[in-house]
Amino acid sequence: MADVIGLWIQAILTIMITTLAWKDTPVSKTAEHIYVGVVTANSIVMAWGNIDSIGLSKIFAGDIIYILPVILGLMAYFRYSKENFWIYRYPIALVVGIGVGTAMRGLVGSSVIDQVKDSFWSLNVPGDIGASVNNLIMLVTLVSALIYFLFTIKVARGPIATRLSTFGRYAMMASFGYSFANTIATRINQYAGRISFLVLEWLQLG
Amino acid sequence: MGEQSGIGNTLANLPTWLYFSLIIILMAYITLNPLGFPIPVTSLTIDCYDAIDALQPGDIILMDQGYGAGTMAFHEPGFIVVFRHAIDKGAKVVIVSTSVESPMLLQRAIDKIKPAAKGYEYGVDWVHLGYVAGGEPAYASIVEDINNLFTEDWEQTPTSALPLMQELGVPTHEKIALVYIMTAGGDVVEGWIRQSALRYDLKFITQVNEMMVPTILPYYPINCDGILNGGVGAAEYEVYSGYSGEAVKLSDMMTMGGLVVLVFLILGNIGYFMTKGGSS
Amino acid sequence: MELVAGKMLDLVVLAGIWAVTLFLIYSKREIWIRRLPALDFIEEAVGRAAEMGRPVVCQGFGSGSSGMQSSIAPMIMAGLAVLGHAARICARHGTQIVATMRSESVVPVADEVLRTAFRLEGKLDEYLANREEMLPWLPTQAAMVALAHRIRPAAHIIIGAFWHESVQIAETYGALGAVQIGGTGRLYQIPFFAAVCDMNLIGEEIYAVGAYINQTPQMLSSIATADYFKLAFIVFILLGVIMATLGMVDPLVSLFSW
Amino acid sequence: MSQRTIRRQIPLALTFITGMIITFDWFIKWEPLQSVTKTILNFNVVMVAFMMGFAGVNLIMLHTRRIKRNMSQNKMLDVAISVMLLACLIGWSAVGIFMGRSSDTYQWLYSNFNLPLSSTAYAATLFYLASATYRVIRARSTETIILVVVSIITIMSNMPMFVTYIPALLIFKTWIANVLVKASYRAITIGVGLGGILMGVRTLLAMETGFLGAVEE
Repeated sequence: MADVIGLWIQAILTIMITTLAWKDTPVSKTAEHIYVGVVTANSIVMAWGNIDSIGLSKIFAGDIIYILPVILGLMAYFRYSKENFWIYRYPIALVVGIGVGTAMRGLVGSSVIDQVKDSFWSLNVPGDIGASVNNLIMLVTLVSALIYFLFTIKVARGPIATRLSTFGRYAMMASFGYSFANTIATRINQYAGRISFLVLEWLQLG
Repeated sequence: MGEQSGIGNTLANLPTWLYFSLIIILMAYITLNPLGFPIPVTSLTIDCYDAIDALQPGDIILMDQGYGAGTMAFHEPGFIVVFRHAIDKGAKVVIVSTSVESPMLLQRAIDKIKPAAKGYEYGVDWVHLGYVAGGEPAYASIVEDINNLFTEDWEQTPTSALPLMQELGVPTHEKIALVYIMTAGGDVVEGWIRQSALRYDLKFITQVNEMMVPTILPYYPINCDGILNGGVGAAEYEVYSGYSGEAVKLSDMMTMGGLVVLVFLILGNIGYFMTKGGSS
Repeated sequence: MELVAGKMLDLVVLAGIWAVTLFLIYSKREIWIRRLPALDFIEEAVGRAAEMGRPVVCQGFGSGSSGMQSSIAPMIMAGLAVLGHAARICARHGTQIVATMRSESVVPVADEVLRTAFRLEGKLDEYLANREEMLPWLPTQAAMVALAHRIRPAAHIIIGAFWHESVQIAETYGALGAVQIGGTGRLYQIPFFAAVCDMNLIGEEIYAVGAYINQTPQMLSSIATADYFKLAFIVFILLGVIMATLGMVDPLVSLFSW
Repeated sequence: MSQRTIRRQIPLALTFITGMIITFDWFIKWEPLQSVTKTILNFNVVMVAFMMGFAGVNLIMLHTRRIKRNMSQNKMLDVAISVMLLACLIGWSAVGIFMGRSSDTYQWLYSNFNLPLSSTAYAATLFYLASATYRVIRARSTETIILVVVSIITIMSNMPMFVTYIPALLIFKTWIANVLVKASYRAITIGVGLGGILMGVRTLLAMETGFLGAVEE
């Protein structure tokens, strides 16, 4: 019984929220508000799981130092206080510091050094003219797109550099075309999942 | 020119309800009557297949089952087919989640994979650790020392009671043979690439939304050994590995939906050129 | 205590970036930055709106709960710089400008930006009288779409940080015939802006536009530092390609694996 | 210590110190540094988990305000919708926390409410995207012509139907991905990477202080 009720709830909510694409009506508004409520609740439940298993249970197991993040986490709620707002700055300062440190240390290697290292393409691949031509195209594209993103260097505004950077922009537009087509594929796939639910599981036409 | 621009106007201003209904009706029709065209397999998918195929019995895969309900339609088939392949290779699987919705979606997928039927025992051959907050710093912590981070699994069994977790030990990255990330968030893949593939040279494959593939391509093949291109990639994997699944069905629906979008994109532009010709 | 092998060049580059940034900021030298064509386009679009007597909408600063207090703050600042620029032109022509914020934390900052813009044009009273109308806080997509249908803007400037909502917003304004200028630093949304906007700013360009308008030394120094390093990498790539073509790239590869 | 020190300078110093510890952990192998980093990284998980509660508090504040306003204007439908949102928020959280997230009740609630809503709300963007391809995307300049042509060919090459009859599509798709897209996105990646590092430098040097919130001291 619970399964059948569940199936109908699922189907009705799916249709209700789809109408959002057509027009903002009380029906779609209701669905949207339920959505916001339950999604937020779910993330609170998951967050509680982390506080419980990584914070509290370690304290009870004798790892007393984990009382620190719990206190800091509670301090974060001073964000809603007008007078003692500054207390919130301690936990957020730590979270920002940790996040920035973790990202910055890896960015140098992954986004910069390794990218450059992988770009030493040979323009003379023995016995494979196609590969050589492709490497040349990649080189021109990469360099011209990099030149396109130079903003404070006057040399990069010379006639050749300007032409290259225009080419760079065109190459990026072609890539965006590819990416845009892929976006359409993603969205259709997502909706296809819903349609196959409605047709196969709810209406059981298959 | 007047008549021409009239047609142009009509073409450019067909009602959207017609367009939307066409998409829905044709996709629903295709669900019941699949087209069944052969699916070509691209090299990105073959690289993912090879990475799994190279695993030895007893090797450990770290999986981030980081998809939410929004992208479940195509991430779940990908997860299922890779998991099945891993079981056949005898590899052990450690599952964590970096999206708040994903732990709730795991049971659905496990019901379809049925690891127990292949003699895969929970706790010994695979574990599910659930959601972990905190983003990139948390990934760094996982590959560094997973037992220091998690004290219990999703069902709240202490990790000390799970043999697979004991096997992982310190430092964790030395025991991991492959990292497989499923996600719809760009920062997630790049964060994992930096903390695992770049830092410890771990083998790394990922399944992302089709739209994210271009942003991951620069990392391939230096730090990323294979990319499953969303639903398209999952379907290719199913075809290439021979495990039948839902992604192939999805690919037919995508063809139909894509066809409608394509026709309307072209119609809209023809209409635009005809009216522009009329006005100038 | 020992250094990790294979990460030496990373350390050198990271230290170099710190050093160059600090030098540029504290030496207070003037930094030239080029004017991007998008700025001219914004002026044109706002001028067109003035001719047609229809408003300009400038929107999308922050999303949901993330605003000034998260890592997207620089994108929001860039968007606000453009808002200030557009608001001055609007004030001059007497065109109505509407700035909508998604994140509540951005509203006071945007208020300051608009106030300054109108004061510089000597029309502060006009702004204060219409403040409620010009700076609504619209947290939902539905509210932004409703706004578009109500005021039917002639120009729509959408620069900042966006998630998948950008699809809906840009589609609505584009279909209503507004000239659109879009830009974001979030990579996944750029292709979409490139497709639907009449002029788009790709990634870092939004910071460059912001720095050009505001001339803040920190931002200018950052952009200049990035430029120097990009130029150095272009040189290394060209060198590497020449050496690879001659079949002697190994020393360079081992430098980059140092 | 002055108020300014406690309220502003110490937090900024904490950001700098934690950022530096974690950065150096990448380059230096040193036992004490490693164990400090490990602990800090785990602290982060707990603190971020606490901060995920903000979304709930914000919703409660926003909707109690809305309920009051709409009550006075007699918009009962809007009041009902807000009340329902709060009921869902509190009900779901209570079930998840007290009965347990892996309990059957929570699993039932999740699969029948969260799952359809979450997946459809995301998927429904298809219609805006579709509408945009028809009504907004126009080949009006060289740039957009390139974009539209490439996307038409890529859409076709993503469909097995077209690839069966025109095998060249697949070659084109592979070529554009491995040559054009890879090279141009590499330029963007380098730029974004440098931008991210510089953003980090500015944050650690207390030049980006937006995260501290309110402007006044």
